[in-house]
Amino acid sequence: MNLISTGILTCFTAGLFSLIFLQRVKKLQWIIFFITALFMAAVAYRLYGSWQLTESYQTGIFLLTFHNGYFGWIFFGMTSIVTLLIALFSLSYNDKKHATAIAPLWTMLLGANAGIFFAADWITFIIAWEIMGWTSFFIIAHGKPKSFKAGIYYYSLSMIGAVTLLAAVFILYTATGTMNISDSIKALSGLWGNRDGMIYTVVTLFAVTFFAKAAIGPFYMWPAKAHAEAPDDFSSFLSGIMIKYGIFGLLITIVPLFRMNYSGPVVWNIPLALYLMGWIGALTAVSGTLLAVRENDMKRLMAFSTVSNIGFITLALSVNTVFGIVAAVYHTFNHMVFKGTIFLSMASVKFRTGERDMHKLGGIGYRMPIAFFAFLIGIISAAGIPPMAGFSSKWMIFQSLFGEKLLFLAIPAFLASTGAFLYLYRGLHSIYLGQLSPRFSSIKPAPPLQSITMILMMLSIFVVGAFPGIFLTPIRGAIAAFTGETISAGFTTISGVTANVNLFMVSLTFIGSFLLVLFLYVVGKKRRHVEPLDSYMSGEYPEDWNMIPEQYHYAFRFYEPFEKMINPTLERYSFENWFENFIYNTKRFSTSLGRWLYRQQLGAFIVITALTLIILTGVVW
Amino acid sequence: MIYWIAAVGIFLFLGGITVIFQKSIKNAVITFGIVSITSSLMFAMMKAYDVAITEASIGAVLTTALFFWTIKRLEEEGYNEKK
Amino acid sequence: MRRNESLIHIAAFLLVIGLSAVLYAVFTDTRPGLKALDASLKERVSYHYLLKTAGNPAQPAERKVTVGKSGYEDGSANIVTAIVVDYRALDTLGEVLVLFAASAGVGLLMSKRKRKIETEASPIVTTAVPMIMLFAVVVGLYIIFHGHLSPGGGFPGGAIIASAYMIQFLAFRKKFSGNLFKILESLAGLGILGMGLAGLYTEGSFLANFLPTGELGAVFSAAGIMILYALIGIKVASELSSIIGHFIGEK
Amino acid sequence: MNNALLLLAFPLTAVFLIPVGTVFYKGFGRFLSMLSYLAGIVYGIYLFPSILAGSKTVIVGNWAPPFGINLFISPFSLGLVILIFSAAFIIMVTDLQNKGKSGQYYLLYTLFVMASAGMVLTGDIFNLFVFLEIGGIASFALIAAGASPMGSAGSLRYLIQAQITSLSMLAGIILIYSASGVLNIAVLAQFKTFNPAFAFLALALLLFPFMLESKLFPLHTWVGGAYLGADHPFAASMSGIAATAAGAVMLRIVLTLANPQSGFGTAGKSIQTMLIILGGITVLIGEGAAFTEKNFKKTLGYSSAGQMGIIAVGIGLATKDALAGVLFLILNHTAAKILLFSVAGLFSKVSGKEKWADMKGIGRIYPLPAALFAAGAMALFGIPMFSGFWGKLYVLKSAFALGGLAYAGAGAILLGTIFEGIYFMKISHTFFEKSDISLERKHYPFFGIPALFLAAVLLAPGLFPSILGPWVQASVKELLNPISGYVHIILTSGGAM
Repeated sequence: MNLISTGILTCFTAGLFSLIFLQRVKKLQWIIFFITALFMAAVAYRLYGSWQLTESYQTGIFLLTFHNGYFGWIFFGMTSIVTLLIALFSLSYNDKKHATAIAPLWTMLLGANAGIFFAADWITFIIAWEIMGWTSFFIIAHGKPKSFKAGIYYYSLSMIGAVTLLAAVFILYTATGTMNISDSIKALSGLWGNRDGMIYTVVTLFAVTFFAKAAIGPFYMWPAKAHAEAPDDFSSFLSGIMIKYGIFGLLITIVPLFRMNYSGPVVWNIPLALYLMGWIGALTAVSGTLLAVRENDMKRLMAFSTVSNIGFITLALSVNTVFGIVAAVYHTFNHMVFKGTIFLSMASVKFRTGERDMHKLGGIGYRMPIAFFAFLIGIISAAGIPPMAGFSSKWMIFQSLFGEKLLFLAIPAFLASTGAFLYLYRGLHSIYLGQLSPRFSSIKPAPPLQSITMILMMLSIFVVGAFPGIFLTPIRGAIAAFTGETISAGFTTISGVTANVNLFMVSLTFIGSFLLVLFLYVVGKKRRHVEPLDSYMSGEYPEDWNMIPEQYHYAFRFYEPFEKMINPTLERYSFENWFENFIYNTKRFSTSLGRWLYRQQLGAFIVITALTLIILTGVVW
Repeated sequence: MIYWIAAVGIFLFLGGITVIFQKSIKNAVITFGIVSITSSLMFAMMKAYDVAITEASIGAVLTTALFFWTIKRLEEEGYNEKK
Repeated sequence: MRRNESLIHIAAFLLVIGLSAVLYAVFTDTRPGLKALDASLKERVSYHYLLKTAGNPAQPAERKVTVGKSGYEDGSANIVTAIVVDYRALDTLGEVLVLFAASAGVGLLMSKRKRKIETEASPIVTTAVPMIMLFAVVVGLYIIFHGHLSPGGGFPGGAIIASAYMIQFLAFRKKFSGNLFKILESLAGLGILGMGLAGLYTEGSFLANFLPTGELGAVFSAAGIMILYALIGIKVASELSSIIGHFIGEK
Repeated sequence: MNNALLLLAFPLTAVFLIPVGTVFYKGFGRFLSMLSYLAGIVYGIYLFPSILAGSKTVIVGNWAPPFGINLFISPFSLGLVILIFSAAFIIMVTDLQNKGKSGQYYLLYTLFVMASAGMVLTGDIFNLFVFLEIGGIASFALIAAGASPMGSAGSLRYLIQAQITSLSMLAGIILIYSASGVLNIAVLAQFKTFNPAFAFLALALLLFPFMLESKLFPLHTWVGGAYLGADHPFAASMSGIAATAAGAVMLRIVLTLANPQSGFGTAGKSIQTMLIILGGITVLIGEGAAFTEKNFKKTLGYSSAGQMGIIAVGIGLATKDALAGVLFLILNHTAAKILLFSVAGLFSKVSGKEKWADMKGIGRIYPLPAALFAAGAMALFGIPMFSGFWGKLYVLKSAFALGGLAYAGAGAILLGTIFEGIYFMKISHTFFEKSDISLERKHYPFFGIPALFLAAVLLAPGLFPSILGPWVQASVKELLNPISGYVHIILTSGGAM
């Protein structure tokens, strides 16, 4: 049975069906989406173990091949579980008031998702990649002018990525003569020492594609726009899953390429190009953190947090050891879960309040406890604090850096990791703690389905935190199939370079201390509640000073001194400005080109002169 | 004969240039008609009699007349070449 | 135009230099191979046309020759007509269509309107015009029907008839009836097409000359060519007249 | 009476009957022209299987090739003629909702279609010129007849430039005749060697009008004005039919005359280089100009220039893969552009606006046309599942395999694709944007059915590229081996088919 292609086809058919026939019944579209997600999860379950499964289709031009690879399956399995949970959430999120028409496209996107992970040849990969690009563009833009701006920004980068991917694939194909992904990379690595220039070209092109998708390095800007403006439930898919396609791409192209037959320059035992990538990752992590700290919009904040985490993952990939790769993949999955949880929790808050700016919120935790706990667990995991899952993967990343003695790279990583506390706490405090705004004093808790989703997500973070083997066992198997080596890790323990850690014990310790603090809090004295805007104003009205009362909210410019410190630097070295200038200049050039061409009188002369020149060149040459 | 042809050819060339540099459109059209009838002569001298007949009837008569009607219609529409 | 005048002059100057350079380069290129003017007279297709041996001797055409020396084409005495209406008849059909398109384009674009300026023609004109007209029509018909013998044919003859019509129109200001010309054009066009299809039906090739050729040089020879040229003449005359009518406008 | 010349005779009959018929019944022109296209399609399809088995030559006037004119019916030319007739038919169907066009419009339109088909079929360079002139004259009138007041300005500009290039073609024909004494492509292709400089001059002069039709740099400056002026159906025809025919002629000239095995082969390399360079520049300029353009028709026109640039690069590469890609792209471009122009025409009609930016939210009232627009746009810039993807893939594959200058061409194509993707997505999304537009929803059955058919045409080869396989393979084989195929058939089969 052709399980993979059946799954993919089901997604597309279901998507098209609901796009065409179910325009009027939005609810049914979401139900179909959920069922498809469920089906894909079932497919993932059925595919486990059959690692030799290959399905190919002759289109008459190229052979389209799907292969159930180890890594592909792990990514697919993870994404389909998280997708299923998000789909469950969406089911209740898209009620009459919040409905968007994105369900059919999202259903198709699930097919592209499977296609990317199961593609065994480049053409299949490109097809899935392009479909992923345009469906996600329409989802992000979803008919709102502001979202559209973010969407077109995203899609521009996506197009650049798609185009470099095409170029890379064809250069690769010309050099190696095969379209099979793993074969072509293997064949390319055989050319180290002979055609280094060509290989570096391919690597650069791949890097642009996957960096653009994963928001690494110069492409750090798009998540802040796209994640923020996308539909709230989709933001969590975008941040949790879609951004990982870039990581997956790096994992199947650049990383193996530098592991096989590499004979070029080396820095600290790492190939020079990977070392550079490591620095790009580290700087991405730092800048993501710094940018997140400045944000007042909760979705933008978390988008920058995603950028920072992706920077970590890139850093780990660039270490070029098995331990590093495992750490990267592990952190990828952890990030998928905790960032999904955080975004779902924020979506829940926005579902009830309709606000995204943090200074307008506050104290929501008293009204929406489950969302609060989901966010709390999520950020604990994100900050890398035990006993949550994020701790173990961050620990592994640092271990992998120490193992190769990459202290210079570890310093920015530490900086970013510590800085994460700043913005994560800001998010928690501004949204869920502090005083409850009178506007939201009567909001209801999250609807049951949303609550259930968040509870499931929380549980998984807990469980993985205590038993990392749930993730690590399949990853170890995959890495063994991938590189021939593996790392030593048990079900609850991980053996690093400098230390071993039993995460179950760590978890127990932390839960114990948490319970202790909780006991003290409950026993201790209660605090008095103050209204948030009940501030001392010396008889002045803020309006007289062109201010709004909200500017006196404690969450407004939470870290103002810090912002003042980092703003000049960030504004000077901003790739965003660079991109915008570039686009502005392109448009100007294009407009002037059009004007120039439209000059009535000169047309004939331009034509004759140009023709003469062409002939002259051709004839004389 | 070749000298006659050359002479007529030079006349044609000069006439063509005159057409381009005429300031008034009507004058240009008249000059064009003259060039046309001369080229008809040229064709006849080169023993292409049928082309000569065609050129005389279409190039010299019909085209010139059509040009004038066009100018007339333009003037009826308010076009004035002095402007 | 004024604004860019100097620029245009410079461009034109450069253009002349460029074209001269091209011609110089092409004509002085010493690399081997044929160049412009390299085909000697005997190599040209027109040589075979002139000798009327257009059935390639190495590979004779399938056409039957009814009169004259065997192996030679014996249609019209006028070689140009033979080329225009026989050897390259499809091109001629195309040229007719170009004129047809021009006439239809004029009809499409020239809105019907009344003439604003009216002046009566003088008696001299009104008296002379019918005579000139008659003369012109006769000349036109002669040119059309002697197309296969002497220089001329459908195109010039039709143009002359059209100019006769034009003179008449100028002098008498008759009402312009577009439909008559339309129908004439169509019928002539259909006739040409019918001739082509008849050739296709009888000889197996579109526009093939299927009628007897008669004796070379006789007035009634090359029947197919005569008919085609007559049709072309009608068509050209009516098309040009209709263009003129559109330009002059309605009364 | 199995003669492929009937393909041209059907529209000709219509052309000659229309003036008579219109006198009696006003809608006769539309009806008859559509009937003639339909007859052409049916007859073409009827001929197709036998032609696929072996190409044939058709002799006009019973004169063998060097003396008379011949048409060449091959899978390539017949396929494109069927494509041209189908395009014309579909454009007419989508235009059925617009009443009140005069008989002359349809007459000229049918002449234009006939000339395009003739250009593809003919085997004689002077005959090619004649067909070009017919098409050109018809185009001037049809552009000027557009509803827009800019029509005459655009038409004038097109007229001047087209006349310059057609004069250049005439000069090229004269040069070739003076050097060789023949005008037949097949005879010229196996002629003695020509001097390289002369060969380049002659071929370039021959190619210029077709470069103009396909909007290649520097002959694209008429695009804005002409597209602005023409009405939507004719704008669609300019990029769907004229560009297709021009592409076919360029393929024929570059691959048959300028083939390394033939007499003009001495200039073959430089002609191909010229096409790659000009095509690459065209992609950049066309897509760049479309990027900021707000007028709907002009945007689509500039995008058409970009697409033809890709096709020109493909022709310049002249490999098996590149040519297959070119064929895919020609089909894709024709179908997609007709679809896009028909949507544009519908939206301008219902909203009364000319700029796409003013059509916010119209897709929420007309979801099917807007969705089809998105599909057509994605087919144009090469999203998988549409035939444009395979075309672009083929051309790129070949370009990267060749290396050298071809890299520059590939780079231009890729860069152009980025621009194209961005502005087409912008337009597609604009239709679905939330806005306070309020239009009464009317039903246009004559829009929906052909548009859906076009979408199917775009989708079918995208999903199953093998359905085009036999045609593409036969055409590429024919184009790449002109001496053993094209020339051999024409020079040996002598008589009528």
